[in-house]
Formats: sequence, structure tokens, C-alpha cells
Amino acid sequence: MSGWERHASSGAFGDGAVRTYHVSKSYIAGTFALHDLTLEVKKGEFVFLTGSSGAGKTTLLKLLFAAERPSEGQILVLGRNIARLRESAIPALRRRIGVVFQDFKLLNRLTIEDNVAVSLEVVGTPRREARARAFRLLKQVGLQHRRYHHPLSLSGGEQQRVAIARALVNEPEILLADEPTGNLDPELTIEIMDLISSASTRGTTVIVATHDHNVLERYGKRTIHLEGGRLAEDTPATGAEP
Amino acid sequence: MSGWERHASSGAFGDGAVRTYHVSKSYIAGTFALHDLTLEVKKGEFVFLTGSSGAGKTTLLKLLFAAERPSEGQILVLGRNIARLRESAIPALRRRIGVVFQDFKLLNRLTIEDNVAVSLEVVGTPRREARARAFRLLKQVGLQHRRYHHPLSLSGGEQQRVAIARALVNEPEILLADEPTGNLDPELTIEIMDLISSASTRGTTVIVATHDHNVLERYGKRTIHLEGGRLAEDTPATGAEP
Amino acid sequence: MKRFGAILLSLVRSGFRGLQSSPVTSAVAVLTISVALVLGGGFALLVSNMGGVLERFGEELQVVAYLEDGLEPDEARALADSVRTVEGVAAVALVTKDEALRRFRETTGGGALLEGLDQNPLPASVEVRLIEARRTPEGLAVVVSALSGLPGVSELAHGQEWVEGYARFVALVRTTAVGLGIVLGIAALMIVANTIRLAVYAREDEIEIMALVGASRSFVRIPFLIEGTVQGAVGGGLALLLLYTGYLLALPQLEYGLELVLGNVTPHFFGASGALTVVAAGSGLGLLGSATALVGARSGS
Amino acid sequence: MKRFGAILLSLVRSGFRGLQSSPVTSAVAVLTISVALVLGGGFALLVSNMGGVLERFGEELQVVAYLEDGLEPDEARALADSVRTVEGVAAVALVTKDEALRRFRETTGGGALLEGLDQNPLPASVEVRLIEARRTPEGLAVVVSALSGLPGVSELAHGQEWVEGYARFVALVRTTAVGLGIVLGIAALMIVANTIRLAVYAREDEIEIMALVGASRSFVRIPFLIEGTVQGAVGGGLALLLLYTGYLLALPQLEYGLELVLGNVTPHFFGASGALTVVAAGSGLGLLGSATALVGARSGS
Ligand SMILES: Nc1ncnc2c1ncn2[C@@H]1O[C@H](COP(=O)(O)OP(=O)(O)OP(=O)(O)O)[C@@H](O)[C@H]1O
Ligand SMILES: Nc1ncnc2c1ncn2[C@@H]1O[C@H](COP(=O)(O)OP(=O)(O)OP(=O)(O)O)[C@@H](O)[C@H]1O
Ligand SMILES: [Mg+2]
Ligand SMILES: [Mg+2]
Repeated sequence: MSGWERHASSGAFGDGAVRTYHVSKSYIAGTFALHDLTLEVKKGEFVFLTGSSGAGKTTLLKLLFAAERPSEGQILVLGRNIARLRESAIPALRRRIGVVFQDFKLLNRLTIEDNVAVSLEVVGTPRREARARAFRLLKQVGLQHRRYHHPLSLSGGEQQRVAIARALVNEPEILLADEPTGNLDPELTIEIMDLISSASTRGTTVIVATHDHNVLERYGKRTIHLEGGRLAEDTPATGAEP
Repeated sequence: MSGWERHASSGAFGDGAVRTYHVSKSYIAGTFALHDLTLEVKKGEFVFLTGSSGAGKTTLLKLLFAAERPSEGQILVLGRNIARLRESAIPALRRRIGVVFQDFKLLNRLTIEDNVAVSLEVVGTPRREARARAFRLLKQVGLQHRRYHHPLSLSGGEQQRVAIARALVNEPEILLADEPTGNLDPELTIEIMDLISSASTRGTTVIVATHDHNVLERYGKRTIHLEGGRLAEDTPATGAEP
Repeated sequence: MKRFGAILLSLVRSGFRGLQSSPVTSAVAVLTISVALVLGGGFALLVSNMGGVLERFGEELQVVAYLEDGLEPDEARALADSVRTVEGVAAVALVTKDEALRRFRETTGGGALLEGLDQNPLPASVEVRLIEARRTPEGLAVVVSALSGLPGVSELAHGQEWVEGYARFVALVRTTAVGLGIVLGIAALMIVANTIRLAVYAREDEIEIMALVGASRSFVRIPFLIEGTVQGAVGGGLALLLLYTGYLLALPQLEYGLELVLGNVTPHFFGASGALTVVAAGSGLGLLGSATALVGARSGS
Repeated sequence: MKRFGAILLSLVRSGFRGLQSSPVTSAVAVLTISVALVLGGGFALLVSNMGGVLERFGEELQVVAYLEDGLEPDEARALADSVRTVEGVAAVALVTKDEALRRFRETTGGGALLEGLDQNPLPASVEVRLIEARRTPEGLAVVVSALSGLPGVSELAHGQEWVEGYARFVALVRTTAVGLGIVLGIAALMIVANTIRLAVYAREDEIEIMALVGASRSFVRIPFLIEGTVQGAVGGGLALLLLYTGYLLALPQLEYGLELVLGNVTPHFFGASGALTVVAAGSGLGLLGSATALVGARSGS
């Protein structure tokens, strides 16, 4: 048992929702998408993730919800060690995490309401309730009038908002959002970011990967900056709440 | 024959690369994605297209390369009337237009070099030449080292740059770019926008849909603003070339 | 409990939603299953009808016990009765000397051949038919040895060769039927599995996305299994319909031919249990097909 | 010209690239095609082998011309020779009175029946076999009428019934074979078309994207047709291999059974042209399958 693991099991991490410890990820032998990354995000914290194209933002998020396994290092998410998680334990973990994918990943054969409700149905929420909650979320992202439409008949920004609604609908303990406003205009961006930050004030730990400097400045939260897979900067929150 | 068509056939449009005349597009009966849009873009012009999510930007671009047909009105692109174009004449038109899709639309089963080269191969460019030119474009978007990889192993921003390379590789007469920098950080955004604007200076007519106010300000080009499918504002270029 | 019910409902619903939302793929799968079942079911029908024909062939098999010349009609009848009690004997018919002569005249056409004789040279005989289980060389030997011990029997004609030929023919037909049945069954299973596998492949994205939003393995997979089973059942029903149509169309032709060649064997279609078996086979194929298809599908984790 | 060559090359290349880049789907399609062809080819093999059996059955058919009792052996021989020249006659065998008696003794076993007679009551005869084309009721009638006009012939036995039965049996077998062949062919085509259709469906995005970057209809479609054809050819080859393996495995069993039941008919496998036909059928199925699959595909425009 390494020193780190002894710490983890003895609860020395305190209120860490996410901890990575010397994590590396290599897709192609000899190159690293992430390299020796050690960081902690506390419960309820709101963190921005920045870095240029290919810096490893998406990779880091993927590791956190066990879509990929680290090549090296240990990852603790909600008290579970991702590197050693059994395959069968993954769904249970994912239900506690909401994810907005960079490419949305909507189910094209379902209506957008069903797309949002699916997050609830997988945990056995009765359909009526699931649909009612999905409707509420769709209203918050301004798409309630489209609820019976299918994703392919929505504009890019509309699809993105469906993805956000799906990630938030089951009030996850952690929200991972990958470029959630890349297809939105500045006004909508603020609306959506306000929605996300209100989830954060209700206790959800939030990690948002973004390129949008206006957003970074406006919210003034802690910002983790990646460069070529390495942690380049970790700027604490300025407290400039809008 | 309407007055407009007589104009068109007598060449009264002069050097218009794109003209729309009272164009409407309705996907769902009773609602309009575009409504009564009349505008002209001259040959070699550089135009930004703005508007909030669902305003009709993508719809307009789709109409211009005949991915959709207008519900009403006439569209003239490179001298051809889209509303009446025979199915079999569409490929020839599309080969003169480069398109960066909002959702990239890369061929996942091909390498990224082949993805770029495919634009050339459809017109019968010999493979050697097609690959050489694809390589040159990949270099310009900074992805030459990934040329043998497949799109799914690229980050979002990397995929977007492949899409841009594919749109530019056959030196199209018109470039339609739908949110081409939505997944790029500010530095890369400028690089890519410079690439696009250099194509424009070589004579390509460029229409870029974007939400990025920094870009709009930096380039100070003519900006067409849509609101709910209608033309809300048409701001001429400020001439503030960077 | 409520949670479980909700999940179950949601599984069934999304199974049917799958059918509905990809009608072309579903139709293709149903069609393929029904084509496979038409082949398999048609073959089963053929074999079951051939069974009747074989049965008739087998009935031709008999052991003839020629009787000693001096035997009185009463004695002959008593002997026939005692033969009836021998194990393995299904039916016994007494052929008197007169009857034998009549038959001979009939078959040789005219019987001028025996005209010059002052007395009937043909012996009386007892014709013995065997029960089905004894229509083998071994079974025959048992019956023959029992008969040959009876007093009054002068000679036994038992067509040993015929029996051997028949037994081998039946064995050949059975082996061929079983062999072809296995080949057809495997072919049907493979074809159906392949079709459903491709249908699942087309929806791999969906499987992956479901896994990414926290669906368990079974939550993702069960709808596909339900879908496959339903497709299989529908395919089975369609196959039954096609088979019956084909049967009705082919019947006039077949009856005419079969009657001439094989006597009055009446062709028959599946009964209720046979029909049910076809539909069940369809469901089974669909279920098994989707189950094997899912083995290869990427899971998104 | 150079442009055209480049396009052609690019089409062929992307056809093969398709095979390579979706190995599972390709394998599934190849497997399905080969399964369909194993069924169809196996059936063709069965029919072609059954042809030999029917042929042998037909050879049993003969017309027997009984000769007048006073005829000298020389006269009988001359008559046999003249029968040989009758149109439709394939072979002629003379059966003398002595030969007839010998045969009678043999078949009735012992022949004690004729023991008391002072002279041989059996007539000499000429056994006439017909060429294949005449083995029908009509053909038989022509030959019979020609024979009945010959001097020295007292009576003709021609098994009209047997011929009718045979003719109907052959017709039945032919009809069944053609019917089953058509059903199997349609089934194979549908199954293959369905499989390839699903494979194409899985790549509809690709078709759409190609159209969006300005590929013409044929530039998008031809690679799929090439792919289908190649898959079909490979499937055909595989089917041939499977059939041959099955043939080798089944042969010992079949030979044993067939020999006993039908005499020494030697089973045979496809010749070179038959084998080629199987592969060609595979390619054809693949091509046709992909062509029909593309009809339904969305074009992206
Ligand atoms: N499946 C994969 N196989 C190989 N390389 C990969 C794979 N996924 C990501 N990479 C590479 O790893 C690096 C990091 O990718 P990642 O997606 O994390 O970048 P990112 O920070 O999200 O970039 P972007 O802002 O463009 O989305 C990139 O160079 C990318 O090409
Ligand atoms: N195929 C379709 N069927 C039905 N409605 C559609 C379809 N495509 C687009 N729409 C609707 O038309 C409107 C305009 O869509 P469009 O994609 O043009 O918007 P956009 O300006 O590109 O938005 P974004 O910035 O979000 O990409 C939207 O409300 C959208 O939902
Ligand atoms: Mg990313
Ligand atoms: Mg858009």
C-alpha cells in the first residue's frame, strides 16, 4: 500500500470530491495527453479548466467519470479509486456525475425530453416524474417548446442546451462540462453559466472546460490551466462574483 | 418570369457571388427558421453572420450549398438558382464551395489526411497530388503530425481544424464556415481566422457564422445579424483590418 | 419495488421504442428471420410429411408363413389366431389356397399358365404385418424365429433383403433430415444473428451514450433483447403465413404427384403446436441473435 | 483521361478501404452470403445428383415385345435387329424361351410350380429400352405403335402405368426442384440484400458527408458496389469450401445408403464451371444486394 492510498482510505482527503495523484494518460505510446497531474477539487467547488486545443482538458474529464482509465497514477472521485474501479461499479459512479460532452452525445432517436429524462430513468425514476423533471430543466434552458422534437432538428446551440439539461436533471454531486457554451451567443452563455453556477451554490462540485475568456473573467473562479497535458497554472478564485 | 429572374439571367447582378431574394425556410409548418431574407454578398467579400442560438445561421448556410431547398424565394449562388437546381447539378456546385460544418462531419473511418484529400478526390485529382495538398493544409492548421490518425482520436479543436483544412484545400470560390472557432482557444482562433481571411484576400468569398465578439471586433468586417430568422442588422465593414 | 417496476417498464418501453424508431432496420430483421424460418419450417414440414410416406412404405413389409399342404381350413384359422399373439405382430391375414390361386391368376394376367394342372399347386399362407418397432432386420429376426417354431408352418418368406433395404432407406432419410435440419438451423441462427448484429452495430453510438449517462449493462442490453425477441416472434408469424400460403399453392400439384407415386398419403400442415413452435423458434432466434450480437458491441466504458 | 483514371482508381481504392475499415461488418456480410450460398449450392448439388438417380430409374423402363410361339431363334434374332432400328429405341435384348423359363424359376424361387408341365409355356420376348427423350407416355406410344406393326410380335407389354407414374414423378421432382430453387434463390437474395442494406445503413453518415463535399452519386455509390461484389465473391469461395467439406464428410454415409437404395449411382461434386458459377452467384448476390441497399439510402441532398 502506497502512502497515498493509506491517506485515501484513512479519510485524510477530507472533503475532496476529486483528487488526482501523479496521473498520466497516454493514448499513443510515447506521447502523453496528460502528464503527471496532481490536483484536488473540493466538494462544492467551482473550477474552470483551460488550455489550448489538445492540452488534455477532455482527457482529464474523461478520466474523472471513468470513460478512460489512467495510464499511471491514482484518481479518487467521490471516494472511489477510478484506476481500480470494477467495470460493474462504473454505472453507479456515473449516476452521481453529470456530464456535458463536447460533442453533446444526444440520442438521435429519442425526443429531447426523453434525452433529458434518460438520466433519471437509468436510476429507476418513474416515467411521470422523470418527464416532469426533464420538462423543468428544458424550460430552464429555454427549450420547453421543442420537447417533442428530435435532436437532429435542433440547431447546434439548442442541442448543446439539451446536453446541459441532461447533465443537470438528476442533481449530480459533480458536474463536468466540456466547452458547454462553445455554440452559444454571449447572452445565452451567461444564462447557461448562471444555471451551472446556481447548481454549484446548491452544493454540486463543478468543473467547466472553456476557452471563453469573457466567461473566465466574469465569474472569476479558480482556474486550472493545462499546457501539453501538464498543469501549467492553478489560479485561485478572485471572488469577483457577478 | 418574375422581374427578379429576368435580372438574374441578364446578368444584372454583376459580381454577386450569393444573392437571396425574399427567402423563407420553414422546417415545421407554421414556424420559420428563415423569414423573407433578401441580401447580397459580392465576389471576394468577407461577411460575418451573427445571431443567437436558433436564429437561422446554419439554415442560411445550408440553403447556400443546396443541403436544403428554400420554402419560398429565390437564391442565386455562383450564377445558379438553388431553388430550381437539378439534383444532378448539385455535386458540381458543391465542389466550388468549401464548407466548415458546425458539427465537423468528418469521415471517421478515414485518416485525417484522407478526410482532407477527399475534397480533391471527388473532382478527380490524382491521389499523390491530393495528398500533397492535404498535407500542406494540415500543416497550416498545425496538425501535420497527426495526419495518419483517425478523427475520433483527435480532440474537439483538432477535429475542427481538420474540417477547416478540408474546406480550404480545393481553393473554393465560396467558403461557408459555421462557427469554425467554437472549439478553439483565443490564440488558435486568431490563427485560423487569419488563414480564412487570407483565403479571402486571394479572392474567395467568405461567410463565417460566429458568436465570438472578439473575432467580430478584431476583423471589423461586414456583419449580417439575424434574429428569429429575419435580417435584423447589416453592418458594413469598419475597415479596421488587423 | 417501485423503482424496480419503473426500470422494468422503462426497459420494455425502450425495447418497443427501438422497433418503432428504426422501422426499416426492424423490418429488415423481421424479414430475414421469416425467410430463415420459411426455409427451416418448410423443411420440417417436408420431413413430417415424408414420415407418413415412410410409414406407408413400412406397412408393405410382411412376413409370409406358408402352411403345410394337408392343413384343414379350421386348423389354418387356429394357426393364424395363434400367430396373432406373437410379440411384434401387428396384423395377420389368412390366405387360403383358393385365394392364392385367384391372386396368382390376377397378377400373371390370365393364368393360362396353370390351366393344364389338375390340382392347385399353390400353398395357403398367413401374411403377418409387423409393428413399427420391429421393422428392422433385428426385429424381423425375432418375429421370424417365433413363427418358425409354430407347427403347421412349412416355410417362411420374409424378404430379409427388402427389410434391410427399407431399414437403410429409413436410416438414410432420417440421417439426411437430421443433418440438413442441423445445417439449416445453424444457417438460420447465423443469418439472424448477423442481421441483428448489424442492426445493433448501427446503434452502437446509442449503447455507448447510454453507458456514459450511467445505465447499467442490463439496462442498455435488455431493450435490445426484447426488440430481438419481438422481431423474432413477428418473423415467425410471417413465416407461418408464408408457409401456409405456399402450402396452399403447392398442394394441388403435390397431391396429384404424391398420390400417383406414393399412394394416397394426404399432405398435412402444422398443427397448433407446430405453428406455435415456429413462432417460438422465431422468438428464440431473435433473442439468441440479439444476445450474440451484443457480445461484440462496445460498451462505452 | 487522367482525371477519369484518378477517379476510377479512387473508387476501387475506397471500395477496398471500406472492406478493410469495417472488418466486422464485412465479415458478417461475407458469412451471410456464404451461408445463403451453402444452402442454395447444396440444393443445386442435391438436384444434380438426383438427376443421376432419376436417370437410372428411367433406364428401368422398357417395352417387352412377346414373340409368336412358332418363331425360330434366327427369326427372333432378325426381329430383334429390326427393332433396334426403330426410332426412339436405345437398346434391345432378346430373351429366348429357355431364358424366360430360367428367369421364372429364379424369381418364383424353385419353380416347382412348372415342374409338372411337359413343355415350356413361356414365350420368347424382346426387351426394348427407350432413349431418354421417349420416356414419356407420348414417346412410349410412338415406339409401341412402331413395334406393334412388326411381324412375329404377338403382344406388347409396355407398363403404360409405370411410365405415367415415372413421368409424373420426374415432373414432380423437377417442379419441386425448380420451386424450391426459386424460393431458395429469392431467400438468398433477400437475406444478402438485407445484410448489406444494414451494413450500408451503418454508414449512411458517410454517404451523406461524401455528398456534402461534392461527390457525385456514382462516386459515393460505386465503392459500395465494389465492396458488395468482393464480399459476394469471397462469400462464394467460402461457400464452396464449406460445401466441399460437407460433401466429403457426408459422402461415406450417402454412398452407403444410396447404393443400397438406388444402386450404384456415384455422387459427384461441382465441376470447374459449377464451382465458378457458385462464386459468380456470390458476386452477383453481393452486387445486387448492395445495389438494392443503396436505393433506400439517404443521399444527403
Ligand atoms: N482516443 C485518442 N487516441 C489518441 N489520441 C487521443 C485520443 N483522444 C485524445 N487524444 C489526443 O490527446 C490530446 C489531448 O486531447 P484532449 O481531447 O484531452 O484535448 P482538449 O484539451 O480537450 O482539446 P480541445 O480543446 O481541442 O477539445 C490531443 O492531442 C488528442 O489528439
Ligand atoms: N431539420 C430541422 N427540422 C426542424 N427544425 C429545424 C431543423 N433544422 C433547424 N431547425 C430549427 O430552425 C431554427 C434555426 O436553426 P439554425 O440551425 O439555422 O440555427 P443557428 O442560427 O445555426 O443556431 P445555432 O447558433 O444554435 O447553431 C432553429 O429553431 C432550429 O431548431
Ligand atoms: Mg476537448
Ligand atoms: Mg448553427
